[in-house]
Amino acid sequence: MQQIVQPGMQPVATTFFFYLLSGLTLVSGVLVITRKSPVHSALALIFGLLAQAGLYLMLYAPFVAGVQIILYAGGIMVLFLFVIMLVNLERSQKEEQFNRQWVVGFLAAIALGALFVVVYVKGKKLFPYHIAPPLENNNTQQIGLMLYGQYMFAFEIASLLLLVAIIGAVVMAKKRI
Amino acid sequence: MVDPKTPDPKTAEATKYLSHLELGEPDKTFLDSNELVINMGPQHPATHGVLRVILKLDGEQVLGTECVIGYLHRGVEKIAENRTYTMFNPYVDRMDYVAAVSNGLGYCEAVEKLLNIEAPPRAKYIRVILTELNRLASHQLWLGTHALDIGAMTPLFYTFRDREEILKIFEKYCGARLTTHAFRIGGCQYETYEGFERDVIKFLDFVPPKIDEYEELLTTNRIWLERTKNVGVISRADAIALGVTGPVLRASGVKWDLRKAQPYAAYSDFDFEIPIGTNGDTYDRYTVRMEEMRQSLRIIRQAVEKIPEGPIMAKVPKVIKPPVGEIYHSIEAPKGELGYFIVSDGSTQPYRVRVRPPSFVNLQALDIMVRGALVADVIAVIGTLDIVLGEVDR
Amino acid sequence: MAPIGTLHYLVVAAALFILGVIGVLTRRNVVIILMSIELILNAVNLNLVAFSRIWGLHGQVFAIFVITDAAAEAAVGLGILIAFFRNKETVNVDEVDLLKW
Amino acid sequence: MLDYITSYLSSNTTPGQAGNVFWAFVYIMIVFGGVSVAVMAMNWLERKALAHFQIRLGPMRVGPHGLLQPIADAIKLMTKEDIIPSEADKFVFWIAPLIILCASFAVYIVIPFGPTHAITDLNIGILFMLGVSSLSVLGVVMAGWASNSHYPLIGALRSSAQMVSYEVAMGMAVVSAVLMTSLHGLGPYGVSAASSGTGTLSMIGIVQAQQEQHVWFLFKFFPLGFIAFGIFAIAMVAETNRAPFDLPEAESELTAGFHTEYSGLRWSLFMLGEYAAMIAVSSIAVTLWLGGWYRPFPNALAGETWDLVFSLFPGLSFLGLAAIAFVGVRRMPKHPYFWVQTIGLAGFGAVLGLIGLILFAPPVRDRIQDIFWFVAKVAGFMYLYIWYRATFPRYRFDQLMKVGWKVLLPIGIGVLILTAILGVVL
Repeated sequence: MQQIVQPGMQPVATTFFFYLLSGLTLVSGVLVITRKSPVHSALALIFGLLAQAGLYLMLYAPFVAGVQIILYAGGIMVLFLFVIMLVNLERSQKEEQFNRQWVVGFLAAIALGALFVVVYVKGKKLFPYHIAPPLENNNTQQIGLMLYGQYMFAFEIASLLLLVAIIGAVVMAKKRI
Repeated sequence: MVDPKTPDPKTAEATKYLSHLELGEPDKTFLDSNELVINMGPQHPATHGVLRVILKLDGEQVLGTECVIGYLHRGVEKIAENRTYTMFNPYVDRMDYVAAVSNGLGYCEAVEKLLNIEAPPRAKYIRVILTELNRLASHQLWLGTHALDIGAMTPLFYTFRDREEILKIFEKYCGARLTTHAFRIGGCQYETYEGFERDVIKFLDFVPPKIDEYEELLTTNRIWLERTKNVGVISRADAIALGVTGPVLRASGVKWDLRKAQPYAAYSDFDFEIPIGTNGDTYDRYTVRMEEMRQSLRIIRQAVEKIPEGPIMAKVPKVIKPPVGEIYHSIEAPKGELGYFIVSDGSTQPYRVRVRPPSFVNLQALDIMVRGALVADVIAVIGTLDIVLGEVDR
Repeated sequence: MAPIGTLHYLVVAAALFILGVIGVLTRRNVVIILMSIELILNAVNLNLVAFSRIWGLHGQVFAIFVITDAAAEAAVGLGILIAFFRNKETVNVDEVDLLKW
Repeated sequence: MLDYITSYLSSNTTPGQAGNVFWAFVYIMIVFGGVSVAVMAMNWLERKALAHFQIRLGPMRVGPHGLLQPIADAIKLMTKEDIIPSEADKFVFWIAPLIILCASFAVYIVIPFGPTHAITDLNIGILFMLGVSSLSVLGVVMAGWASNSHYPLIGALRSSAQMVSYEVAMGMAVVSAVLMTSLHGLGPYGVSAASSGTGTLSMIGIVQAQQEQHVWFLFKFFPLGFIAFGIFAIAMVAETNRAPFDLPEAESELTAGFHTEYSGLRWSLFMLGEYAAMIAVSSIAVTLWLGGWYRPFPNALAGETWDLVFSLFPGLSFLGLAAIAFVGVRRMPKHPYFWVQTIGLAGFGAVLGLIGLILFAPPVRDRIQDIFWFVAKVAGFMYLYIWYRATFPRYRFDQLMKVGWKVLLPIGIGVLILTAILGVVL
């Protein structure tokens, strides 16, 4: 059996896909916050998350992309949909969708955006264009080594956090314990 | 009984009776799902006809059921009042159409009792053979559909294959397969055909391995056990109180079989066991029926071996005019006690016929059996009650 | 078109972040607010992963922690939502004014 | 352009890795066309096999032995009226079957039918597969919700809970297999052949690890690999909503579960997605535990002669099928009414035989045998699916959950821990 050499995956039509995926991400983001029906919002969010997984792939972060799909799209969003189905939302769909302070909120967010713009314009040279991409082939192994080496403690804390979240969710959602 | 809180005295009494089932407080919101009321049927693949069960669900859990019946009501009892005794005989076949022979037997014997005549012994033996064959056919159909409800497709085809042999014998005997109209008041119309005994014996040798085959697929299957053990439990006391009869009653541990208790036809001549269960759950009802199939085979074999020669029809007047009076006669149909209450006003037509159908009475037990169980159990329990809607609605 | 560099991703992330903030600040439906928070977290993730191209894999590891966090947040948040809905039969955030459940 | 196209032919990687869009596109077309044909074949085979389990004949009228039945069904479903309930959420109703379809087809991107016969080989292959196949839950949930009806809603709630729960057990089993790629312990059938210290998530890498370690992971650390495989084999049936775990579409309880309100083409998309998903998860099982595309005993029975013997299998199996078809031709009734059917069956047999003969040609023989062994192993699983359906009753929902969380998951975690310990100790 000949050993197969695995060169790093070659990106194809990077520019096109970047604009396509980021466009999808942003459009779905807009849909998330504007749709009346939470299910439509959730659907938009799912598409956004998948597009974002594509962006991660373009950033040579396949493991994060995989985790994004399996955890976010396959796990968290199912949870969301599950709750939406359980909670009868018909009434809330007939009500006013935006709260009274929506102008203020919108302006504040825009101001924050302006701040970002200023920061990016000022600090543009901090972000060089061409960086040698990290070797994609052992990305997963490296992340694994870091998770269980350098970030061991944080990893354990995260598992503890999840445990707390499980207990918290059960306590909150259960009728009678 | 969708809302147990209604202060209707009848309901209150029923609730008191069912209080040991610990019905939870109905909750308020959709989340706690007291609003989830599901119409199971009348068009539903698993309600064995046009039964409509209104289920009140908390998620998957059943809070209460209400059976809505009557979709197959044809006024059989009312028709009887406008027909002569002889003319009404075929109608009874249409009640429990999978056990038509038993229906006919019950009716004929009731009228015979009213007329105070008795069928000759050979007729009685033929009746026993055909009725027991029909019991077997009915149980086979029950097993197939019950297993199909629980998700096992294959037994259905096996049981239909074997039921076909029984129907062939019926067809050869009287020309009809399903609604046979096999018996007449006073005996049987047809003498057994040439080779009847041979066919029956052949069938008796053919079917026991097939029954083993069904059991092989189901009896020790883990999933089958989990689906049927402790599902739809009805206690001995509840079963008696609700008037449940047949295998459902016997599975709860009551040794009550009219063939032994009040022998009719020629049943006192035969040696057979009455299988009973202990827990009254779906699995016990399954085992009881499986054993009943074997016992039926035993009865048939004895009957075929001992069948006497002689006439098959008693002396019955041309125009049947029973004396004024009333009669209740019941037999052990495959599904339970099938009783006919006939009031005669001395004319050629019955004044009133009332049928006590086993399915109708057994169906009452559905609510008590499925409270607190899951949706899937409702299906299993409807299957295990072995109801035929033609008989429930009449 | 210019080759795609880190800055492009940062701009996308910033826009996503703003969208999330707008959602949180203006919507009344708790479910959608929770989804907007997911948007914000995702924007952060995108930033982290984009930075990891410059400064090594730490950003990606951090992104995984953020996803873990998002899962925990969604679980507890939706749990609270269910408890809240059970009491008040609404998912309107303006009506969350009782400090108990 | 021509260079671009031909340059790939000499390479020994997948088109995705070679970065060759043209060949990637060709492979995608081949794989998706092949899967669609496989789904149709599976449809026919399921009906025939199920029928013979149940002493019936199955489809017999459309074409000889019902061979054209799937096509007739497809035409029927496509021309059927497409009903959308008036109260349904139309957009979500419309998109739900597409989600399921996309989710189950996207998985095929990383399935390795051979060392180079995959669309691409992702570094995160198995993670990608699990993730994408878990997306079909979304489609189920949305279909149930959008129908705005009780039975679909209950079906959707059931299936979302079911699929999410079994994913956990499935993940545990998969992780223990992935762990084995890096652990080169001395299994009863294996010898230590360590080449690298780290494992891999890549599908091709996993298969190659089995070859390097001279053992299918099914038999590695016996019985650990076996148990992990068993967990996966159970969980994958639950994951694809097939009997005995077909509660979401339990016919006798919920009429048809989440797709009760669907009809026509949309409904057929659900079915297509379901069967594609069945093939996909079976492919995962084959890749992880049964040595992927490798023929049986690639190391124990190595050498020219054995290679030749095993490479004859594809052609022989097709010739066998052709022989069966010709036996069928001989047994056809000799009545004039049947001559169309007889000729059709003979033609079908002839085509099979021709394919078989082509498969004997040395260049084809060498290329095709990887795919053949892979497909043969997957076909075994497909048969198991039919067998389960014919044999088992259906689980109840709480029992299903109990099996998932209280039986499969603890065993899975136990197997994972033991695998890790054994791998380090040995």
